[in-house]
Amino acid sequence: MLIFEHSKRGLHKRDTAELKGIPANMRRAEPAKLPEVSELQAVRHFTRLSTRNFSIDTHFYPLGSCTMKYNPRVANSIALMPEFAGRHPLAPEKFSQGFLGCMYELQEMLCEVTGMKGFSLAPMAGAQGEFAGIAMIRAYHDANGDHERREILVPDAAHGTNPATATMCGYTVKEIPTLANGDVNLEALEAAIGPQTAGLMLTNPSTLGVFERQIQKIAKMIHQAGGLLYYDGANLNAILGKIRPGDMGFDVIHSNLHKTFATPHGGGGPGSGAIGVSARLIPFMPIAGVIKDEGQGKELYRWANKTDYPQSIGHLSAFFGNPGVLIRAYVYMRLLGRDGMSRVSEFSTLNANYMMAEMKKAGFQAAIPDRFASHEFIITLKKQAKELHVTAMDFAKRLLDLGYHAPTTYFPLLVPECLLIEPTETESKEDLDGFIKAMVQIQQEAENNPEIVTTAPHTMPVKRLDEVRAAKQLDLSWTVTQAS
Amino acid sequence: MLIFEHSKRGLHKRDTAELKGIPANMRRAEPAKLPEVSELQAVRHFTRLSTRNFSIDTHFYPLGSCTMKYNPRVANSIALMPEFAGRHPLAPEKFSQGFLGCMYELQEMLCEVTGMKGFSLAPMAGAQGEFAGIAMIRAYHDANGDHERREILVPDAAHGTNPATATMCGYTVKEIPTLANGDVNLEALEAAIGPQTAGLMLTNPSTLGVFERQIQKIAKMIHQAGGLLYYDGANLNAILGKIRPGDMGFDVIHSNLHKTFATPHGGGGPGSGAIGVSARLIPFMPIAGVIKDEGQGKELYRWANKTDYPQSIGHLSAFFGNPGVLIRAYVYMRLLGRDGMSRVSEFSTLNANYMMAEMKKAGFQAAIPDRFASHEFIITLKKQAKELHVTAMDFAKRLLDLGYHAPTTYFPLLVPECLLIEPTETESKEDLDGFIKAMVQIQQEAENNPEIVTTAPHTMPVKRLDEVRAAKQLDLSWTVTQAS
Amino acid sequence: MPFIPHTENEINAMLESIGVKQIDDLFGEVPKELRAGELTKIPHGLSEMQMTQLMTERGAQDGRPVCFIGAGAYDHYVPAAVWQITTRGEFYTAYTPYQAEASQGTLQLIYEFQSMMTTLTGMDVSNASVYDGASSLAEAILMSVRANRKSKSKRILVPRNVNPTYRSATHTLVNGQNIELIDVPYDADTGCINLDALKAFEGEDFAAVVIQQPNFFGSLEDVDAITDWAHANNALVIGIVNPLAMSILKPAGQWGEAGADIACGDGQPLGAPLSSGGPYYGIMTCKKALVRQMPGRIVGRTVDEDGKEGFVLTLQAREQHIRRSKATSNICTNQGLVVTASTIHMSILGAAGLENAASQSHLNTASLVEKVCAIEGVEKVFNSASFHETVIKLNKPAKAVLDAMTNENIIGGFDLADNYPELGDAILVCATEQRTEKQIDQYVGALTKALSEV
Amino acid sequence: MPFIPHTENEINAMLESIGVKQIDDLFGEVPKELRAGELTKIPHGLSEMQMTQLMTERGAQDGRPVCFIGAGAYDHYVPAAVWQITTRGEFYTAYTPYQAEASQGTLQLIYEFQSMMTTLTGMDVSNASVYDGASSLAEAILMSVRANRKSKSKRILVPRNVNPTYRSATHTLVNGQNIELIDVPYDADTGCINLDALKAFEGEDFAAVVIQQPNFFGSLEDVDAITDWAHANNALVIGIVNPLAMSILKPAGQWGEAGADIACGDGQPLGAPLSSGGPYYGIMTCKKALVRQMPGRIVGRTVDEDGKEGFVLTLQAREQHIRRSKATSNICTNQGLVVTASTIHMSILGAAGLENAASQSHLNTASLVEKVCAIEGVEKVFNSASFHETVIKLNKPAKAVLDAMTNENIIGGFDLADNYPELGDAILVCATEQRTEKQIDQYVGALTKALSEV
Ligand SMILES: Cc1ncc(COP(=O)(O)O)c(C=O)c1O
Ligand SMILES: Cc1ncc(COP(=O)(O)O)c(C=O)c1O
Repeated sequence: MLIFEHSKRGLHKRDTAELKGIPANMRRAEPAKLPEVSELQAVRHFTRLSTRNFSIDTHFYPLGSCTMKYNPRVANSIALMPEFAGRHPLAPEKFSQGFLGCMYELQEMLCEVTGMKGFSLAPMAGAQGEFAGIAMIRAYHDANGDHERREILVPDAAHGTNPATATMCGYTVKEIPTLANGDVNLEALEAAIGPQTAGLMLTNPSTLGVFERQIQKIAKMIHQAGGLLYYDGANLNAILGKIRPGDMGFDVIHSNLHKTFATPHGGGGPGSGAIGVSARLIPFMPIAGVIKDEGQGKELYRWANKTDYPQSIGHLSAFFGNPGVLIRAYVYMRLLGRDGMSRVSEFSTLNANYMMAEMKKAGFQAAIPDRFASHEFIITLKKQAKELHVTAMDFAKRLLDLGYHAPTTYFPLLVPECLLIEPTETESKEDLDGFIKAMVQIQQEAENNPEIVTTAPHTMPVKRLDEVRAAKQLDLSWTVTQAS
Repeated sequence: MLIFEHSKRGLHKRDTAELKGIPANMRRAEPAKLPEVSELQAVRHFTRLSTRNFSIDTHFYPLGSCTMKYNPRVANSIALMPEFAGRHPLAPEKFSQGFLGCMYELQEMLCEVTGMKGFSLAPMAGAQGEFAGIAMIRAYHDANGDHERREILVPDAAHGTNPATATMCGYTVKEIPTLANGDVNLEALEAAIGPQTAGLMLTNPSTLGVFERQIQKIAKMIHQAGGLLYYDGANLNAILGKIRPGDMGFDVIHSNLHKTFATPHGGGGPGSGAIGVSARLIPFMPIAGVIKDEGQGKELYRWANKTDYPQSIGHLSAFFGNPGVLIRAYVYMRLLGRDGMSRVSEFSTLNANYMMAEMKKAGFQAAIPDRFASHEFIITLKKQAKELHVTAMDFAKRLLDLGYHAPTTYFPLLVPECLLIEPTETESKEDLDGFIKAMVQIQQEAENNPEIVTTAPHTMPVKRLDEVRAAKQLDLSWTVTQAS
Repeated sequence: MPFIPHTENEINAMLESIGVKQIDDLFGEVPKELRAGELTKIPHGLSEMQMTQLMTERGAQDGRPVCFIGAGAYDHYVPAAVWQITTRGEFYTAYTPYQAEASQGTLQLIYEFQSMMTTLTGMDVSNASVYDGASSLAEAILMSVRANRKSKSKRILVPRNVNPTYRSATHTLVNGQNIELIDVPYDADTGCINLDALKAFEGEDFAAVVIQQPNFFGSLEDVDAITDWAHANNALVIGIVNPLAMSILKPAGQWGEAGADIACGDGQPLGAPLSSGGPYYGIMTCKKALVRQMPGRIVGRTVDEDGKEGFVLTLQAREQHIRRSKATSNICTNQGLVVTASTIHMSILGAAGLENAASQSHLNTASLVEKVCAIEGVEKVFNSASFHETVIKLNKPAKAVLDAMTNENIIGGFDLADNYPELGDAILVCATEQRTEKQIDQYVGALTKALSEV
Repeated sequence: MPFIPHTENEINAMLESIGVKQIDDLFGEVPKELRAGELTKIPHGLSEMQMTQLMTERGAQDGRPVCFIGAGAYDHYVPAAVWQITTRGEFYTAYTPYQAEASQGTLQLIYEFQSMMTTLTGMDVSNASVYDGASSLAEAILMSVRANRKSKSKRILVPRNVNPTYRSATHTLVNGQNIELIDVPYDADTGCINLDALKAFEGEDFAAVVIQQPNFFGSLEDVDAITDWAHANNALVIGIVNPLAMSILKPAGQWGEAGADIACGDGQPLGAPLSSGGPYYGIMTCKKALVRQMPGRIVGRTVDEDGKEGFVLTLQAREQHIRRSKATSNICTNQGLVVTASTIHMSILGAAGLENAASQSHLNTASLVEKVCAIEGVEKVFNSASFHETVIKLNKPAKAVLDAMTNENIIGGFDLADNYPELGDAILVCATEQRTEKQIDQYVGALTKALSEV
């Protein structure tokens, strides 16, 4: 039932103060048709709705490329402390030193752990980080009078946001094929590079779940051609504290703080796509970053402005990104501390490789069977699809019945019938084993009783939904049909 | 799965500081066998467990005599504000004026809405309020040298805590029968009263869901015999703001703040059984109450002590009752305000009478069909039990399947096969109608397909549980069988 | 390391299963020279208790000043239930609802959100949010360029009284696609756009005209006239609205003869704490005809195999994970959690609750302005109708006055000097429904004192 | 009236169904003269926003002083997850689990709680809580009188170093049943009970001996010797324990040859905020043989009709709703929510976490005591081993010194004058693991200053 269907016209009393000075023709003629319910009805409705979700707090959620790890509760309680939650973005510095100090330290820690020279917390998600990064690459070339570089190279394994971002920045996109072993096809890359090359966007480890071994060579090739290297940090969890994008030769990176640094995904967001840059890109950084002024024996933190970064690509948002997310990431990093960083990548890698090993033993086919996985790995079910007519999507839906959120399906696009599985370091062996057991059970069902798999899920609030109808007979909002 | 079954020995690192000065023979030899789990495992375990509960926030919960109404969320957030949650009970007055001011005002508001002359917030639940009240009655008689009064009268409809309390205070209990119309049998009462009578404990409206119309006569009878009148305020919701126990002639009352004033029941508690007294019992009040000292143009709040109430029955708890509950009740009362009080009793009464009317129309038999209900009413299913072999308990279990918490069953003891239904004022007509519809459905099932009712519930995490086994083969705690 | 649940025994068993000796072997493919050393600039880990102590200290350092700034972020009351439910694990720690059957909670909530946004703005459809108000404007502009069938222009008229950071962020975001933002001056007396200013642009080709209602100065635009003018000149109309104001002002869908084509803005006033500027969320609503040009996630209602109602992400062919370089936008992660809070907020308050908050804020600002304008040397700058935010002018340097007011624990307003030097010592003030009469009087006292001291 | 969900139309329909004209008719049976007038002493209702403002002000009035008192309530750190999960509606707003099938969450949790309490105290069985530490002592005493088969006495030996309000509350609670609490003096040097003091009682008949470990002064009793003495004299042993201390101290079930018979105490140190003294909860654990004498709810594990494991309230025949005047106690509502928090708290911390908190608190208090005893005129009172709480003596009036320390925002200790006048200007101090070195030094500074000024 929709909240609107609980609504009773006339329940809420209006207690509207006089709208002094607002002419009648600028006013609303009829009240908005928001629901009229009691507080209990609202609380009960949304509490019940919430239970119709899978989440980290309730389920193992091995969604590849999404790093669904535990979101520490203390980060939430700190972000919601009245001093932080109630702070106006334009509050004077006098009322901001505590908050800005945290942000400054966050920048510093991100520099250290990524090997970059400067960091901006402004981007509000990974895709906006990509935008900022590519916009800086463009600003850099423009500043060098290098206007002919109109192309961004993107491996075909890349996340959809990469090509979409390049387009948004006014670039054309050239896709680079990937080898069966997961590495970039260097010959194809060589052939694609030219004076038109503005840069390359790369995820490493790639979305195929393997480390790009030729990264140093690739970096050299791009740099020699005058291009810059962009690191899509969605997979930073795989290398955190062990390998630094800056050391690999990247010029600009984004880090999905909502993944690697454990801020909650909230059913869709918010995120933070903080970006780090090498020295040559510092002048182009977006506004705003936090600057520490020292003097008279006192430190003073303040937001950077246009004069600090005269060649800045400018603002990305109305204020300063998503500080509520940044506070959570800051808390997480301080809890982990120096030594905790590399434990993240170690244990996420251990978990992924253990799962891959066990699943291979159980007869599943890994997409790249002969290499170590990074923090995630791919299973391809093309055999099952062909022989048993049970697809990756069927496996995914059946997993829901067995109490596990499905891995990412059909991504990356180049592996047929794939499941991209990312357990993360915060999951226990017990849960990994449970998931593998569920997969084995589904395999047996697929062999003996395929219908139970192909018609799954059976235990969710709804069965498979008619997506075609959804797109054709658009029903995107409730409209009053009848007043009560 | 128990949290212990997720435990892995060796997971938690010990970081124990030296136990300077504690001799070895006083120390623990082996660590306590608490579970060793990660924070995520704990969060996930208890989040999942929580969803195996019905609650006000998820379900209509018409548990008679328990007043399961909406617990405003703001009361919780205020009680958990660091200034209140972090306040030490023994904090000096200087750091306590804000808190004590609230408590003082709470006492005053409770006096006003009940018509009593003094109020103590000390008792930690209804039963402790009863204890305090009966102890004060005893102290009063003792102070008058009236040592022969050794008996407390209790109507047979009373809640079990009433006779249990009287026993705890060293009294013997005499039960008074109730008439079929719900009123106390005055002749029996007359016969029971004597020089041995210390007092009478009464709930009004009674647990039968009707108002005791002869209350003034009863009060006179008891008082004339030298006894005192105790009001069990569990049903205060029925008369809040409209009728005051003090005006009915009661000498001492308790109010279940966790019922009438909407503090959460928390799966078992905590509560508050604040007690109000008439003037003659003030000297006997328990410690502690809050006193306002005025002087030098300044108000100063402080806890009362022994010298304020020299004849006090003494402390009831280590500190001052359950302030975290009291804050919530205070918030609730201030939100309702003067006019809101009587709306509580009006709408809880409206809801109960509407349900009773509709259920009677649907063919159900009310225990007291010819009178108005108070905020609750009783349905008796003795006909169904006899003719269809479907009991009140079967109806109750089947309701769970249909998404409604069962009403109170088999209480009060004098009505056979009864359901005591208390909807409270915060439930909407929509939910009342839904409940009635469910009852009608069950009635039809009982007629046509009784097994579905007698074997209910079918959709809960477990079916009916073996209570006999539970009591015979006691399994009251987990013990390590095997280390992992 | 409380977030890693492995015992030594388990680690060994896992390594054995993989067939390696130690975890480090798993990184064997990584060139040695790429291995990081110790991260000396990262402090050692803190316990949760130490972290809480540290942040309590940092918070105390900033205090809780009384805030009289709006300028795009408003200090409205949020009922306690909102965030208590929003932060339930099932909402808080779920991903984007890719597996619809296991995400009906979030999906239905978004559908309800979309419904609320459309009734509030008077538009036909809404998406599930973009990042914030500024990004919603940028996306709306990109959308208008794609959608306007009558004009191939990439030029957009953007009044100078539109929020200045919205304008600059939009510039950053659309600039790569050669879209040109053209300033429209505001009237010096009213702070609003008048038709004369627009007439200067007649005959030229524009994809869209932007209108902010109320505008950055808090003044109310003649939205009907501007909308009709834009449509007459083949431009689409993009309304930037304050969604709380929409509860009492004419909704964007009803502006002029045909209504705005796209309404965007920041959802912050509907349940998001100020939180130093975010997370908020960007509202995106439009006419039905434009839905396929809209970026971001959209939820649709449909049925399952048994014909039972359910909800799914729909029209995904617009999105980057399907369309890649041809997507309507690169947005992927949005501001879901704040949308959740906002939906609960609107459900608890209802239209009446929003109207009450809006009108009380308006009244409080009016009362503040009346009181401060009684002070010698303080005056209102514009004579137009306004909603809950107003520009006042001081006869002393604004920066110094605002500085002095901080000594009274008051944030006195937003200094307009950087963005509107032509206004002189002008500040933008706002008193939401949370400001008490006492606080307003404290403001008046603090301003009086500051003016006398500076 | 946001908590009443009725529209006018619905009210009318409902009245019509009942067959009355107005709501007031439903109160027709109530004698007119009993109808209340206007409740003029109750202020008019506030909005949630106003209420929040009011309580924010009241809270600010009390501030957040640095606390060095224990005396039965300890300022330990509680992980953020604890109350975020505890206040989930399903735990927070459920009733006592009468309908087992719809309450498996709470029932399983209580079973887990009982398991944790028994391992912590070393006892066989636990109930689901009574009100608080004081009431747990009273109930334990009543229980011992019912349970002691070797003695028919109603006399109980209660040392003077047992928490004084526990003693006085217990007196209140058991007094009606003619139970007599007999003082046992403590040793002036150690603050503890020594066997000599007990020997004076030999030959008399007692139902039980109470031992608090650590005792109210923080000193550690020779629990083995006292337990054995009690058992040799046919008395049961009731241990009052600090459950956090149980993580490092010998558990009550292992005291002496046979162990304590009943262990009680206050659960506050395990996850309950200080909250001005409550809600906390009373621990009740005992030997298996005594379980049918135990008051309060008990959860048992059993199976359902399909043989599936499940949990129910059991042994209800002890309780008042069944046994009425013959029940083991009148307790009905207990402290369920705090038990919930405590169970989550112990699960997150584990034994190691509790040990860490206990040992760090002990270390902090030791450090504090060492530093203050270096001040001229300050000395330790007792020479016994102690746990995390200690009595110190001042050479100036304690009350005045503590008053002066409040000026430095410090709560300096609990003044023992009212309860132990024989100790002179003695105060009981405690520095939990939450007290930082800096705060301890501030204490030392404040005490030094106060002593010099008073
Ligand atoms: C590899 C990769 N790159 C980029 C992104 C985009 O990040 P965001 O969703 O925060 O915009 C994602 C997130 O899904 C990703 O997995
Ligand atoms: C009529 C009646 N009296 C007394 C009580 C006892 O109150 P408490 O459970 O708070 O001890 C109750 C609660 O169940 C009750 O319903």
